[in-house]
Amino acid sequence: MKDVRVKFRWIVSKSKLFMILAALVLVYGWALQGLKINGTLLQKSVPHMIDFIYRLFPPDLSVTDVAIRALIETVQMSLWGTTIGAVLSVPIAVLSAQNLTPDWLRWSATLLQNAVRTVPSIVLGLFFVSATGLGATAGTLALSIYTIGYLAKFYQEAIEAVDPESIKALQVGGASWSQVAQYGILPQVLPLGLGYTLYMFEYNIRSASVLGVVGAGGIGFELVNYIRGFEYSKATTMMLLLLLVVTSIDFLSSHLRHQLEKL
Amino acid sequence: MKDVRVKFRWIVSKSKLFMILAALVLVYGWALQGLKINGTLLQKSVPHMIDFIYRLFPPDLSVTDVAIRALIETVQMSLWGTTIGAVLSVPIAVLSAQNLTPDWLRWSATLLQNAVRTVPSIVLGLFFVSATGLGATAGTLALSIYTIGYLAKFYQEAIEAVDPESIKALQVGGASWSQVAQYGILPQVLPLGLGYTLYMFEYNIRSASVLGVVGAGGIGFELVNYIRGFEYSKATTMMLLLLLVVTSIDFLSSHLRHQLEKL
Amino acid sequence: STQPPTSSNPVAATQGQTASANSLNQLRVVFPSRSGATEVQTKANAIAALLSTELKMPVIAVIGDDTAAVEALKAEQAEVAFLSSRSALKAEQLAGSRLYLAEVRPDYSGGHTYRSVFVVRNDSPLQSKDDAKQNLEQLRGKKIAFTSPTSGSGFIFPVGDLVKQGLVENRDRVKEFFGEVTYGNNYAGALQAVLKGQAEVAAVSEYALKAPYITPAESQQLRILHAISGVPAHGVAIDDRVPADLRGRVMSALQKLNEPANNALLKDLYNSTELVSIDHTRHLAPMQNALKQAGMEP
Amino acid sequence: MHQRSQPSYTASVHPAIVCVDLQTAYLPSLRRSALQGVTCTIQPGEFVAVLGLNGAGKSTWLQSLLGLVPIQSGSAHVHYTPIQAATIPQIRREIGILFQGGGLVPQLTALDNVLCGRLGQRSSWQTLFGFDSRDRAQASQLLHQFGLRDSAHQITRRLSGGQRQRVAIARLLMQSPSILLLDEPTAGLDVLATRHVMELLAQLNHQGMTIISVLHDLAIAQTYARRALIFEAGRILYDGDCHNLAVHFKTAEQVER
Amino acid sequence: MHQRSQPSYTASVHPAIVCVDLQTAYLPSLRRSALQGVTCTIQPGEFVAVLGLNGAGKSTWLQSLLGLVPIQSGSAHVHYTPIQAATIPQIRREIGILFQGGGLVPQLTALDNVLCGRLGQRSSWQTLFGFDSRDRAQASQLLHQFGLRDSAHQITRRLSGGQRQRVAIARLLMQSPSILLLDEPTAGLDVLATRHVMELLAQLNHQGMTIISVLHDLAIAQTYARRALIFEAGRILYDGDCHNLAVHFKTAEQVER
Ligand SMILES: Nc1ncnc2c1ncn2[C@@H]1O[C@H](COP(=O)(O)OP(=O)(O)OP(=O)(O)O)[C@@H](O)[C@H]1O
Ligand SMILES: Nc1ncnc2c1ncn2[C@@H]1O[C@H](COP(=O)(O)OP(=O)(O)OP(=O)(O)O)[C@@H](O)[C@H]1O
Ligand SMILES: [Mg+2]
Ligand SMILES: [Mg+2]
Repeated sequence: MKDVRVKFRWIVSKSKLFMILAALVLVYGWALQGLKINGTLLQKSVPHMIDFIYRLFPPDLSVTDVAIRALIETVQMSLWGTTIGAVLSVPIAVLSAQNLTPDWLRWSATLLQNAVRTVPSIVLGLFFVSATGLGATAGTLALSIYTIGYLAKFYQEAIEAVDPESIKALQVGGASWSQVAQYGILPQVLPLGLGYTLYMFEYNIRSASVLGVVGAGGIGFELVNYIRGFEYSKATTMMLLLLLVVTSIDFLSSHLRHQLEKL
Repeated sequence: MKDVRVKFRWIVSKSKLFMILAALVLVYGWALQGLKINGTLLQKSVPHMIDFIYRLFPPDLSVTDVAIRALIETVQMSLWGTTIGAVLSVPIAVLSAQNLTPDWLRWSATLLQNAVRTVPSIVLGLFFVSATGLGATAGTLALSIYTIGYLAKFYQEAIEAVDPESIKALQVGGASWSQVAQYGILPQVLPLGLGYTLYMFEYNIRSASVLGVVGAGGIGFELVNYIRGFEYSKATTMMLLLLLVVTSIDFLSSHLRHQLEKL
Repeated sequence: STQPPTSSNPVAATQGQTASANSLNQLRVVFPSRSGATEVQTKANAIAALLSTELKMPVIAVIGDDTAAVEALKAEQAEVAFLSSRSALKAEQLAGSRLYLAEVRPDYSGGHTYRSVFVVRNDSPLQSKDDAKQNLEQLRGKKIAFTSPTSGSGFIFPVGDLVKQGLVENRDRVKEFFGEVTYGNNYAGALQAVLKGQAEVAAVSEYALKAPYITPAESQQLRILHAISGVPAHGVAIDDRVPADLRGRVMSALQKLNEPANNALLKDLYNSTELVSIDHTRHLAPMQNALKQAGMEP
Repeated sequence: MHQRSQPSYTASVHPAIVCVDLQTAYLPSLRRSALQGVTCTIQPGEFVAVLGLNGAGKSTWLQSLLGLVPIQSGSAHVHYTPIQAATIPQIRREIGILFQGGGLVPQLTALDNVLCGRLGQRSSWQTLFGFDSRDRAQASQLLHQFGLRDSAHQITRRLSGGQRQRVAIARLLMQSPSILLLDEPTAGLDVLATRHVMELLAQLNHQGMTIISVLHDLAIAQTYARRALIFEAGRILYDGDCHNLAVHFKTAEQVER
Repeated sequence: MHQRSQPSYTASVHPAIVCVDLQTAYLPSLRRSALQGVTCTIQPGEFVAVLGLNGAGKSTWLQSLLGLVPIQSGSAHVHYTPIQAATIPQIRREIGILFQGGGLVPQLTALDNVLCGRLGQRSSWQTLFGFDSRDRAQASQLLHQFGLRDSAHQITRRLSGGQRQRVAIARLLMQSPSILLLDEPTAGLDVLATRHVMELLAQLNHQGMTIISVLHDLAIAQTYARRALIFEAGRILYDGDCHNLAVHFKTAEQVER
């Protein structure tokens, strides 16, 4: 009797697995035929690919000063944009977190998040141009809203990963909602949240699409323009500088989090 | 004696805090003067901002079928691009994780990650255009590399957040490196990793910058072009459709993770 | 929007009056970051400096893309803008700005107008026919590479022509006529697609058939299948908040760029050699017409 | 030894806890509910040991008294207040619970964790910039009593298992509740600490606090508690004094196997 | 009862473990090292109880024997193999350890967690698609012995504290090591399970396995172990037989306070 039941459950679970697999194959197949991939083309294009990379080198170091000036500009915008965005993201993330907020409120916060993510950077840029005109101010504001689309989501993930036992203990001890957030969640979320924020800072430094629209310049924008202007070796200089920045921020981030955890 | 020491430590920690605060104020101030913000401007521009939003409505529903066709195209590219990217991200993430990989190897994996993140989407796009020509194939390949820049980082974060006790227990039990990954890390990382992957799928569906470069079209590209062509109300239709997609994927993601955790 | 061009919306109109009443104490000129233009800010600053000395007032150069330039004019955040003809029409409609100068380039066949061309490989089976309709009819089911959906010569005019010949309903239905539609992202991209055999035909502007877009050797492999003339060149738009006298001074200051001493500034920036004064309505009429045919707003 | 700020809880005339046929939701994995009919009355000032095999439902019962596990049928009252969604905040102010495992915030210091016990009595504004010096002094003193003075500024994650358990108990005492629920308070504690904690509980009980503690060690239960509840598969198998617990437990074992 | 696949460990003639003046790194928070000079020799087949107050360094000592805590000075040998970076993989094959807290993978089922004990004996290829049926049968049988048959397919996170502890012990036994280190194996276990686990350990010891277990309950230590080590502030205060442990412990307490 028991064995039959176990066997039956086994069959059900296996056939469910099979159906999921079959569905996956179908979906991927459907997507593949939509791509109309031409296999033969790939082979004879290897020289083209090599040539493309070849044309990126050597970097034209004469534009190093342009690159550094553009970088400083972007760092300034990114610093403020990321900070404002991060501050605005916190309440949205808290209101979207499954382990903190009742469902009805959560849905509206999630919808807000999705809406922000849906608006493309060009629309954000244009909106702030109509507010403050072309330039760094519009760029900073557009970055800060753009940032919300990411950080609210990431903060939410971090909050949802918090140890539920410790939260339960505080709640049962009569702590208010904001006290639980301050004393229970913040210390646990801080290292991961800091990592995400620095990641976003770095992302915003690289971002060309937001800043390019509003003419706020910056290193990403110059980089894209060099590529568009067929000046590949100048673009390579920009990329090398960016790699340096990305790596430093990455290093800083892991160092800071290490410090936080050792505290 | 003891009290003096405690007091001293208190003073040191306070003055350290003060110095950090002062440094922060300086850095933000420096960034602010670089932005050259004009405060008075913002007030009288409210009507312009309202007008901008006003011009987005009502959505021009006549292009719904165009939007849906563009969406399907992008879903196909995003499905393959995200999948390939996710598969390639796993080893890079594992090799970058602090709790798994010795330092010397970790640095090279992290550098690879940073390099991929540094290359802007336009360069990726042009590279794959030189490989496979304009169109969906180049778009898919460019997406998959672009995806690595994100997912490798996010997977790495998830891996680093795994309960160290359980990993230690397996290691001490003599499990090999890959066995620890399969039996210790994968089950713990799966829900978060799935969430990130679906997030990236959604991001790729929205992405205009990668696909636009290679002429692969897609909904993000159409959207940006409607904006560039001043056809705001058509763009709004696209955004509404995108909001629907983003929300569905978000919903699917949280549902799937719930299932996984209940398993 | 069905509003008549010059009076955009009431808010902008009233604000325009108050602003012009206050008389302008600075001039903000938008230089859009056109494809191929690098270090725009530096070059634009040089032009702004020239204008400032000519006009004896502060002139600020700001960068942004074409759409943003129009939004800035509309939001009274800019007074002058270098614009493409498409954007110039929109700027008139939204902000009441009008195009007063057009850019001339030596490789424009019509001076301040140029041709939009359909290009095929030399060995293509497609042959030029005398009748425009027959000529375009052969493209049914073919793979085409347009430049970008916002390009005048690389999309709007070609599509307008296709609509005029009754082959295509409007710009959103182009895909139903062709076998496959891709966008090269710029002239070079579209031409490369034809050169590499990934597309059978490309729609670009006439001057794209030489360096820096393609090499002379590549140019040898291509021929023009069909051409549409009269694509209006880009130009300089000035907002209606700028009083007529100041506008006149701005125009003559800008035309100082035509002088040999300053000409390099202009050429460096957008590759054009001269700014000629034109009539807004007449210059942009072909674009207006093509847009209407393509089914794009206004 | 431990200064109580609200010594009013002895005055209550209602039973501290009354459960009538308490049942929780069906669990497919168990093929029964975790609690399937718990009935008992606990008077204020009692010291009750809750015994039973692993999985008998002891933790579930304690949690259900705080509204952490939904009640399927039956009823439970705390000081004559029924346990319902609306009354849970009020009930939580009267009951303190020590979770199995402690439920500490691993990134906070021992002192901060103990201070968190005060959150319920302070408004969000009062604690926005930390706790006042009276609270801090009291928390320090509690840690001192538990032999943790030197570890007060250590991150909790760094403490040894037994140290963590003592921090959790100290936090609980900061709440000054009138009913204390403890889930295996001596797990991981050394002999000395065990005796210390149990004597502390006895003293609090002597001052009138109602104490209900899950224990696994029968000897300890017999020494400190006056009444024992033996759980078995979600029901109370024995409810009575603490004499001959081993005998009663034997019958529980027989039922089980 | 438990089929051993490698019964060769009785043949060893070397001492199982030798520590000479073992010291770990200085901890600023303690203002001393966690271990400050541990010297002892344990012969194969011994059953040693490790006792001591919380924070005495018991867990640290066990972990140092597996290379989990770096050794600052002094030396430690397992079967005459010195503990060094190069020899750690070999040593880990001979020693099994039960961590305080268990160290289970919370998202895996009880059965899968137990099977993870076999990973060390199977190559990565062999376990890529799961375990073979012999391993699965043996794991099921272990769970059955521990009264967890019905919970075998439950996610470990869902189990009660005592059930989890038993899963962790079952996983340890799947490793079939020749030396077993256990950190509070009976924490959170009920009377029955405690007796069950201790008798199992006694039986394994009887078959020749070396067993070193941290315990807090002196009575249990006296019943099952033949030798006791009492730790105090990172040193061994008493090393001898298990008679009169309470007396020896008293002296430890006096040293402490
Ligand atoms: N969320 C849950 N989902 C499924 N089963 C659960 C859940 N919570 C508890 N159980 C089951 O309910 C039963 C009672 O659990 P409970 O934790 O109350 O036992 P306990 O008496 O405290 O045991 P222990 O002494 O081991 O702590 C156990 O069999 C447990 O597996
Ligand atoms: N990573 C660490 N950082 C700082 N201190 C530590 C660390 N690990 C252990 N300690 C300290 O070392 C001392 C010994 O810890 P250990 O865990 O060995 O004690 P124990 O004897 O096992 O205690 P218990 O019975 O409570 O488990 C404790 O005071 C602990 O706070
Ligand atoms: Mg329990
Ligand atoms: Mg320990």
